[in-house]
Parts: sequence; C-alpha cells; structure tokens
Amino acid sequence: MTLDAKIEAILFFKNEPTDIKDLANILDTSLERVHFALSDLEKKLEGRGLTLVHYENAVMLGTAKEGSELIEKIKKEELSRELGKAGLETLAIILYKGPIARATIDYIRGVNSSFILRSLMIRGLVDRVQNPNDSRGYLYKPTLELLSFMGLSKLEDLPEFNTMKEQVEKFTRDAMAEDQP
Amino acid sequence: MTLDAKIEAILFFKNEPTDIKDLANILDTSLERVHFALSDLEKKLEGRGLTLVHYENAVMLGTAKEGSELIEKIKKEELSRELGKAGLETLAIILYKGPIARATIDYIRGVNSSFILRSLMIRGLVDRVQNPNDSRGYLYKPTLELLSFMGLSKLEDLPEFNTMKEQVEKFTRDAMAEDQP
Amino acid sequence: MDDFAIKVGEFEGPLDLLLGLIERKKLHISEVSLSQVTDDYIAYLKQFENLPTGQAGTSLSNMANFILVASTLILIKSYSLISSLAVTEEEKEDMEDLAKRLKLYHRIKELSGHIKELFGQSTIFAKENSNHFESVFAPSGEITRKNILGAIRSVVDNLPKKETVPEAIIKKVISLEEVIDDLTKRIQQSFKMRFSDYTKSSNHREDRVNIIVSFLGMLELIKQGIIEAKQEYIFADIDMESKNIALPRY
Repeated sequence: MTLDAKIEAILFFKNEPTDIKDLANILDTSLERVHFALSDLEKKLEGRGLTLVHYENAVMLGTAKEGSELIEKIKKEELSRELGKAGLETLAIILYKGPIARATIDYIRGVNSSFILRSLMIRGLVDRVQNPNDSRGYLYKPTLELLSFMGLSKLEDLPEFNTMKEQVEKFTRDAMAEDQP
Repeated sequence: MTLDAKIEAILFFKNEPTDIKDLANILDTSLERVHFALSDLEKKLEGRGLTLVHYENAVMLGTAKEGSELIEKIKKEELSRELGKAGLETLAIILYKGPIARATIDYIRGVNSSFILRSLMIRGLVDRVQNPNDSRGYLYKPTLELLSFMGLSKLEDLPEFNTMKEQVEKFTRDAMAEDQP
Repeated sequence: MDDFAIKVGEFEGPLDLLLGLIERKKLHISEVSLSQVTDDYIAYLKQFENLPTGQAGTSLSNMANFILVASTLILIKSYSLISSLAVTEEEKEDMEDLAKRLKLYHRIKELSGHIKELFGQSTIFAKENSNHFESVFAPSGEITRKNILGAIRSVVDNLPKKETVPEAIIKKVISLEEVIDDLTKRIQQSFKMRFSDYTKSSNHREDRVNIIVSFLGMLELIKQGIIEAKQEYIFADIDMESKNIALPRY
C-alpha cells in the first residue's frame, strides 16, 4: 500500500480534522514525506467523488464540492447559512488575514469582536490557538469545517486571496507596527 | 462529475450500507447503469486506501483490507490517548450538569464540542439519550463505568457538587432558557 | 445574546457608520470626505447618546468606540477649517490612520461578499456519523476527582462576563450636548475666554476625549455664529469671543 493510500484510509476512518504530525507519527515517517503523499493523494482525487481539505497542519477528507447538490438532497439536517453582517466581516478578516489576534480584528472592524468570535467558535467555524508572541493572547484562524462549508479545498482557492493577503499585511504592518506581534 | 464519482461521494457521506435501488433513485438513473458505475468505481479504487464493500443488494465504502492493521493501531491509540484540557472540561460539564444537550455544552465552553463528545462516547465515558424536548437531539450523561471508575456512588459525591452545578446553571439559565430540558 | 449586540441603529460600529455616510454622499474615502461627513456623524450619534443602554442595541463600551472615532473626525474637520490648528504627532497619525482604516474596512466589506456568496453553496461534506459504533470503556489516569474539580472550576472561571465598564464615567465623557450647553453658558458669562481655561475649569476630567469633545462644542458654536475663535500662532491657546450674547441658540 502506498503512503498516500494509507493516508486516505486513515482520514476516512478518523472522519475529523487530523494533524499532519499525527499522520507522520502513526505512519512512522517524516513530515516531508507526508506532505508529498498528501499532494499525491490530492492529484489522485481529481475528478473523483472525494476531496482533501487542507489548512496549515490539519487535513481532512470530504465529498467533492461538485457533488454538494446531490448530498444536500439526502442530508437530513438543514444547514444553517445565516451569518449576519458582523459574522461575515469577521470571517472575511480571519480567512484573508488569519491567524490573527483579537485586537487586530477589533481595530479593523472598529468595534469589540469578542461576542461574534465566541459565536463563530461555538459554530465550529473559527478556532483559536495560543499566540506564540503573547502567552496571554490568542490567534484566531479558520477551521477546516469553515473551508468545507465554503467549498474550499485550501485557503488559496478563495477569490482574491493572494492580492488581498498582501494588502492587509502591508496595512497592518504600517498601522499597527507598535502594538502587533 | 461521472456517475461513479457521484456514487463515491454518496457512499462516503452516508457511511452505511446503501441499497443499490436507493442509489439509482437518488441519481435518477437505471439499476443497470448503477451496476456499471459500481464496477468502474471498484476498478478506480484499486491500489487506493478505500474499497467497495458489497452486501446482498447494498454497497458501502470502507477502508482497504491492506490498511486494517493500521486502523487497528489508530483505534488503540485513540483509546489510550490523554483526554487533555478540552476533554476533561467537557467531561466535567457532563458530570456536574448532565444530562445536557450538545448546544449547551458548546455554549458553556464557547467552542464546538462535537469531536470531543464523539471521542468521549467511543471511550465509554459518556453516553447519550434521546432529548425528551427535541426528538432529533440528544442529551449527554456520564456512564456508570465512569462513575465507578471515579469511585462515586452518586453524582452528588463529586467535590463541591452543588456550588459548581449552581454556577454553571446560573449561566445557562440566564441565556438559554428555551433550549433547556 | 442580543444584549451584547454592537449596534447603534442600523450600524455595526463607527467605521460602518462612516462608510455608510460617505457612500450616501457618493464620496471617495479621504481626509477631505471625512471632514465632509463629520457633522452627519455627530448628528447620527446624538440620536442615540441619550438612550438608556440596551435600547437600540447601544452599549457603553461601544458608545466609547463611536466617540473615539468622533474625536478624530473633529480633529480632521478642525484641521481643515483652521489650518493653523496645532496637532500633536499622535493626533496627526490618528487622523491619517482613520482614512486608511476606513479603506481597509471597505475592502473587508467587499471581501465579505465572497464569503456570503460561497458559504453553504457547494459544501464539502464529512462522513455522517454512524449511529452504531462500538464503545470500549477506556478511561485515562487523568480522570480523578481532583482533576475533574479543577476542570469544572476552569470552565466556571472562563464563562463570559457581562461588560463591567463603569457607567458613570463613560456617561460623563460622552455627553456631547452637556459639553456644548456648558460651553455656551460660559461664553455668555465671561464673554471672552481661552480654550485651555475652559477645559481646566470644567468639572470634567481633563482627558483627551473630553478636550476633543469640548473642542467640538467650540466648533459647533463657531459654525452657528455664536462665537469667534482666534489663535495667535501655532500651538497657542485659542481665544473665544461671543458674537451674539443675547442669542445662544441650539
């Protein structure tokens, strides 16, 4: 069995976002080889019914977005599409600029974002991790579920992703040089 | 999307044996064409991590036979893994406040708990029952094995049971009165 | 969660409001257009500042956000009217930043259109969870009464708390009208005074927001033709004189 086939089996079994480090551990191989195998798997899944969703160190298996209408037909629970203005703005900031500190989100939006962040986390759309530059602070980032909801295999598939990331980074570098990690 | 890719997506999503007649219905096509597509799918899955499992008149997607050792290893690893902060907190909420709906746990913790709950269930630490107020929802509660493992003859024997329960309840009462059993 | 909503009227926050005002006038985002919508911004804010908190979704800390942006707007407008106005480096940065922030916010709003378009439209689905799975009792050594108590304590400690901004302080700072009334009275009484005397003798705390709010009051009075202001040289105090003592109108 090839490494990419093994990874496919593991992701199928686990059915949740899986850390690439865990994959390397279970498979007793290097991170580098896992990365290579993942891109092999990605190629092999082209035109198939399944797809990989990949962000930073996490990866999961899901149905191809071309099949979404079909799956929607047999899905029992109705998907909640309601996001509201605050939710849309906050998700846009996190998707195009994440991982990002709450202070920066507040600064960009001009309002306190703690409650909208909390509700996005409860919905499993946003996740937070310890800020490596500030032990008391967190960085907010998109979850693989958010990417899946948007039919994105990876963040780079977002429209205008590359141009925007540069713009936002340039701005925050200029404006927040003093208080940003 | 080819018919076999569509079938792959449906079988992946359903995650249970699916009647070939149902597939034909969902895909609005003939039994014959579904059979052809299934044998295409079978060929395409050769050498991959997944395989098609046939029952009498039903099919299901599963991990490839060659991967079974790997899957056993993961199962063992999942069962012996540390629960960690998130796992312990979720378990504590269920012990002090159960039976409790997932939405309430999410709301108390401020993050989505679905993956953690599943792992607690697989490890036999929590159990779920039908929510009497919501036919599609469940309430989570500790298993008897967990109680005896902790040496508790009843939940009230938990340290500071009443104070802690009251504090959590005060929070949920204020905010979620309508979702509460 | 409605009591936590951040809204003054239909707007999410000060930047949202500013953007709405600029778009309504079909202007481009710049310091010039910001000075053109300052009055509208203040007028809009005034409708809400006297509402009890909780009504119309106003919250005190959020009002403070609105007022802070108002103070920068006033600076921008004052600067455009009185070119000799002395501003500190920090204030200059705030003024320049506001237009930049607004442009970025505008961009984010455009991008949030993509989110709206894509969200839930062609979802990648995970496997449905199987209802029949075998569970094996597999506890771990961490599950002790002590650790479970520690865990529930940490849960309780991390429950979100309602805002604890001291209401009295913010109410004092943000009462725009009060400052203007006060200023009018003082002008009538002393006929001629200096801006720094006003802020010093005022019973308000002499913090930055207050000075700026007072300054706004002064500008309003100039606009209404009630007083005249003079500044001898850059960084000097501003002299205020009443033009029409009999008719202080608002």
